[in-house]
Amino acid sequence: MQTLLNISNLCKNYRRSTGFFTSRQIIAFGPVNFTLERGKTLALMGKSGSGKSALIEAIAGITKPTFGEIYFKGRPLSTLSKKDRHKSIRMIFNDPIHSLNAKATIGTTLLLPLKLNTNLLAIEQKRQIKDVMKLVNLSSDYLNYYPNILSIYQLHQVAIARAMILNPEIIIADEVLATLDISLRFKIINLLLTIQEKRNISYIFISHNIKLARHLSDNIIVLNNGLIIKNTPV
Amino acid sequence: MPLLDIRNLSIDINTSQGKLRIVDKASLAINEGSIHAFIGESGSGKSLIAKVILGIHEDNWIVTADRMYLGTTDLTLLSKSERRKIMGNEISMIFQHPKSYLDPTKKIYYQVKEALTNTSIIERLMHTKKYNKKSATRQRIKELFHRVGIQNDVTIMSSYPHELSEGICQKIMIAMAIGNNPRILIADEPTTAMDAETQAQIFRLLYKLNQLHKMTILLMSNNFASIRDISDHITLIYSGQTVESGTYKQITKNPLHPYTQAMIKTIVAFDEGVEHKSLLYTLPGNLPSSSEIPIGCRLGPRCPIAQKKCVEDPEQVNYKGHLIRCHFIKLEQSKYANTPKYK
Amino acid sequence: MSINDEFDKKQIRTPLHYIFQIFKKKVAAIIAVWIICTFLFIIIFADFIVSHSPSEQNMNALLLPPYWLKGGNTAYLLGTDELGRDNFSRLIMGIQRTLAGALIITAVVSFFGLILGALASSLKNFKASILHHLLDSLLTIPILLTALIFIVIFGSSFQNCLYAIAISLLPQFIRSIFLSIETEMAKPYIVALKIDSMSDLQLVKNVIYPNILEPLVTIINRVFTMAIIEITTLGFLGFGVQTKGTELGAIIANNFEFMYLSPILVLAPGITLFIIIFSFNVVAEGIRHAIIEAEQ
Amino acid sequence: MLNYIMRRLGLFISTAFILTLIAYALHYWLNQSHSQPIINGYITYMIQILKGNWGISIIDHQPILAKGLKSLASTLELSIFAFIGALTLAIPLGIIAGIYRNGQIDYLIMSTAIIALALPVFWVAIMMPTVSNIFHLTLPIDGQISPIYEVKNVTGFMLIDSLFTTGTYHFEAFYSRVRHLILPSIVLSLFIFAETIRLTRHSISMVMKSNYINAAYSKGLSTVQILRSHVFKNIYPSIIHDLRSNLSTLFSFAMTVDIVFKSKGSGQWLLTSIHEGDYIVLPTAILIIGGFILLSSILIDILLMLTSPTKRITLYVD
Repeated sequence: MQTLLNISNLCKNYRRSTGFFTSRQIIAFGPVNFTLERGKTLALMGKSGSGKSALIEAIAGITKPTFGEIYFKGRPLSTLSKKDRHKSIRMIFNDPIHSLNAKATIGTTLLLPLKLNTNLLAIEQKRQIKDVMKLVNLSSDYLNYYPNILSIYQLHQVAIARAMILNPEIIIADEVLATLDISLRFKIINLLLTIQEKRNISYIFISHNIKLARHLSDNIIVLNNGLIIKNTPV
Repeated sequence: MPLLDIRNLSIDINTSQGKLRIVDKASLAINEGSIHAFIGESGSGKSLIAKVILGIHEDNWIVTADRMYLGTTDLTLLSKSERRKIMGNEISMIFQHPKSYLDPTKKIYYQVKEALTNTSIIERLMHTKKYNKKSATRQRIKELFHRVGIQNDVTIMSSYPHELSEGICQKIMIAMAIGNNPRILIADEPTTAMDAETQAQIFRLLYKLNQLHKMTILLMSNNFASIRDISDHITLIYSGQTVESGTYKQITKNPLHPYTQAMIKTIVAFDEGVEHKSLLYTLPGNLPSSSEIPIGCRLGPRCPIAQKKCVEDPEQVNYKGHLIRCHFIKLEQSKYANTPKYK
Repeated sequence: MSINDEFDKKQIRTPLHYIFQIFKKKVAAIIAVWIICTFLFIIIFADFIVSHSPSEQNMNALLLPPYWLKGGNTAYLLGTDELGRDNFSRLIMGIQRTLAGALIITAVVSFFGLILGALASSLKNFKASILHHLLDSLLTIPILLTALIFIVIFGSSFQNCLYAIAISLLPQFIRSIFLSIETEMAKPYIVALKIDSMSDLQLVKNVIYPNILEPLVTIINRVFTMAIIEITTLGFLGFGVQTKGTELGAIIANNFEFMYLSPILVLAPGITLFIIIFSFNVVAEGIRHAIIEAEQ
Repeated sequence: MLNYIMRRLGLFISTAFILTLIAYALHYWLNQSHSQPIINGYITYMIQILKGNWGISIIDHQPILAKGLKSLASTLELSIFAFIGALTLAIPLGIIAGIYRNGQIDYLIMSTAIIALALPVFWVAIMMPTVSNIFHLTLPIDGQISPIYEVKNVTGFMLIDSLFTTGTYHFEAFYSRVRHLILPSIVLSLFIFAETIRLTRHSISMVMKSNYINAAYSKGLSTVQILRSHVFKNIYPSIIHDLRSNLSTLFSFAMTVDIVFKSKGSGQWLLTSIHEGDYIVLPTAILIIGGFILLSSILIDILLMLTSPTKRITLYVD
């Protein structure tokens, strides 16, 4: 079993100005420590405002942590290039409609990460896009469509395809299932599970539903006020 | 006799692609003093039906119904403005995202006060004698807030909506809705986007209102699991067609329509614990979009027991108050037997 | 590039194509487009349209009324002014100068404004705050005052008027562009694209500008309107007048005193000006509505 | 709250500082003889400015500051008149257009607004006397006040100053001033009118779509009641905010109008100075006009913040 991600003493503070000259340190989360192994799933739980979102944003590279380090396969993430980082850790956003560029076709959206992060030939890019569409069970006819005519489930499929396109080793998902109908929710869970089995990747996701978290994950971490109060294997 | 009785309600919407039948012969009968759960996925037409009941639908909707009675009033005969009068007095509604239903620039006190226009005459006389009007209203709001479980009423009355959480806002909406003692309260997915604990609180509150004050509640939801246990009656709607309707017992113990069976199979199986990381049961396919609705039984393409006959519209069958809309119910097999079908 | 070669593309419409299809249905906007085309035609072929040189004076025909009135002459379609110059020819030449000037200003301001706006949005912290304070202070100075200052600095000529107006309109444009970029940047899909390793400048160029078409149309139309109003105002105030060429504002200023003798002298250029601004506004509104409808 | 006001004042000071830099740069460029290095020169310039020595006009040897302020007051009087006139008409029309969105009335009102926006200001200004003649209105077409009245300069605002002359002329001077203001303010109000209609209609139709308006309808309130108690409070911040950002454009137009009507406002002051080669007024004009617009924007910001609860919270957060 390989340890993919090792988070040690990770911490995030930010300043909020309280007066004209004064400001106050606010701790978003941390220090937190945990590890993630290949092919395993980690669920983050906690009340709103407990720092879950800030934590996964720091892991995904949207924000920089103030303190501590994330080790990816033993190497500190901060020494990795931006491209390598984005290639190995990808994120699925909670709102597929608003996280897709409405003016770009699905194909363009999927092509962009390949163009920006890899040196693949055009034929290889095409092949990879078709592979990933097959992986998420979406007909490649949809590549030429714009997001506005897709159904919610299809948009979720596209969002997952977009995360999988660079063959990452870790996927981070931010409350993907919160607002969905139960049957759609189950479909997406099935899709994620199938992908994990096929590609042996790891997930980190935020969940509000304890039952779902138990079903999906190997480890559940509960955060409160930015600190881990519980880290239990399922 | 049901309090709200709707039979064969159809809604057509005129669009650029022609007339689309969004809701097709939906029927709904709500008994006085009960909680009636109305379950369907988002996009199945629940909210449209609610809007039609309230009369706040758009002008380009064509609404036809065989029967649409609230008590003894025929709703179809009323004009829009008359319908508006009924709203608030006899039908109240609460929605999802309650915060957006509160004016951001006014304090809660004024907004609740506005909703309480029709204090009964006796009450008003009593209060005008004893107190001045303002404290009387305050007293009433306080009582209402306590009824919906809001503790720090004074602070909340003088707050603006953006200073409050969604859960509190929903409680305020409920307080406003029940303030005029409506005959029926319609709750349209009242807990979407709230965390589990707040959801439970809101449902408990609705249940309590029903139990203690005999409030009739029509509870609309996409989540069978969360409201199943507080409801007396359940109606399921799929893509604008009401597929099955019956008492709690009939639906949960003896589901007859394939859609209900699938729904129950999905949830109950998950509830009772499935193998870790195993695939979960769902119906194949997706809810059809409004432009590609199949003819006949709309579940047809996704139905596990579909046959040729399903391209015809099935008639609604009534079996001891258990309404099913499917060609292939095998009553003699089920007989309300003790063994539920999903096992 | 088409990723899926086997797929039949005929059913899919690009957003621009879709916007155009909606726009085509707007009658008022289409009429306005044709009016603008006519004016563009006038700009290009002005020298061939005019029957007289705009500075040619005919002492035998002073202050003639338009040809359809009594005493009018078909040689002078819109009559003559106090020096016997042909009004029609002067009007055409005036349209050419004014409109071409406004279009050039709009193009130049949009070009530099889009680049500078993109750069401004990628600035961080201290530099951004300096830029904003500079823009803030420039925005408090009315355009007319800025234009006057630049005319004093450059000297009074038509060309310098154009420079002055372009420079005075630029801060406004940058600020509006910047605000639109800012609101768009806050949307979730931008974060998603950043995770795809897109840089800020790439984002603005390839993603944000296509997504803020609607405010862009409004801003550019605003610049055009202000440009044409300022050009004619400065011309009217007597800056940038030249003996040979002519300009709508200057024509109005020249003929102002003779308004009671021959109203057409002031009416014609004024109404032309109005029609130009009005048609551009109508087209801009039409495009804006088409974009909004297309997005729904 | 205090924090916000302090921050706004900080913004005011830093922006005003940059404004003085611009004015000084222009001053430096206009003064061909440079006796001091730039920084020292700036300090000397600022000391003079703060002392109130803003220079003497080379035409009539009067202090520039006093003249500039007096002309600003005249333009302001005109603008306020135009504002009041335009807003009283435009806001109701905008509301009607917003409520009956996409109806016949809306179409009519919006066409009027677009036409009003497309009319070139100076042209309308010179056409105005003719138009008023057609309607047999005998309104004065130029100047600030009839020359037969002698009004002493007290506040700089002619309208107020003329009230001090009631001993001599009763209210005649005041009436004369009001009559002189009518035509120019009608011209100027066209722009404000069109802009306000557009803004009001936009915010009304946004607010009317919102859920809390639907909720208010379901409480059984009538449209008028809803307008009174829910709509106004929600739309006025955005309308005022947008009008605020148009202040400098508006001032441009006001200058044009007072040039055409020869009403001794800022525009005319600048134009005559430039024509006579008195360029030294330009840096002063930047400071006076720019400073005035800056100050009023900041005051409007603070006022808006004080009156609207939702704005307040968004400002707490950042």
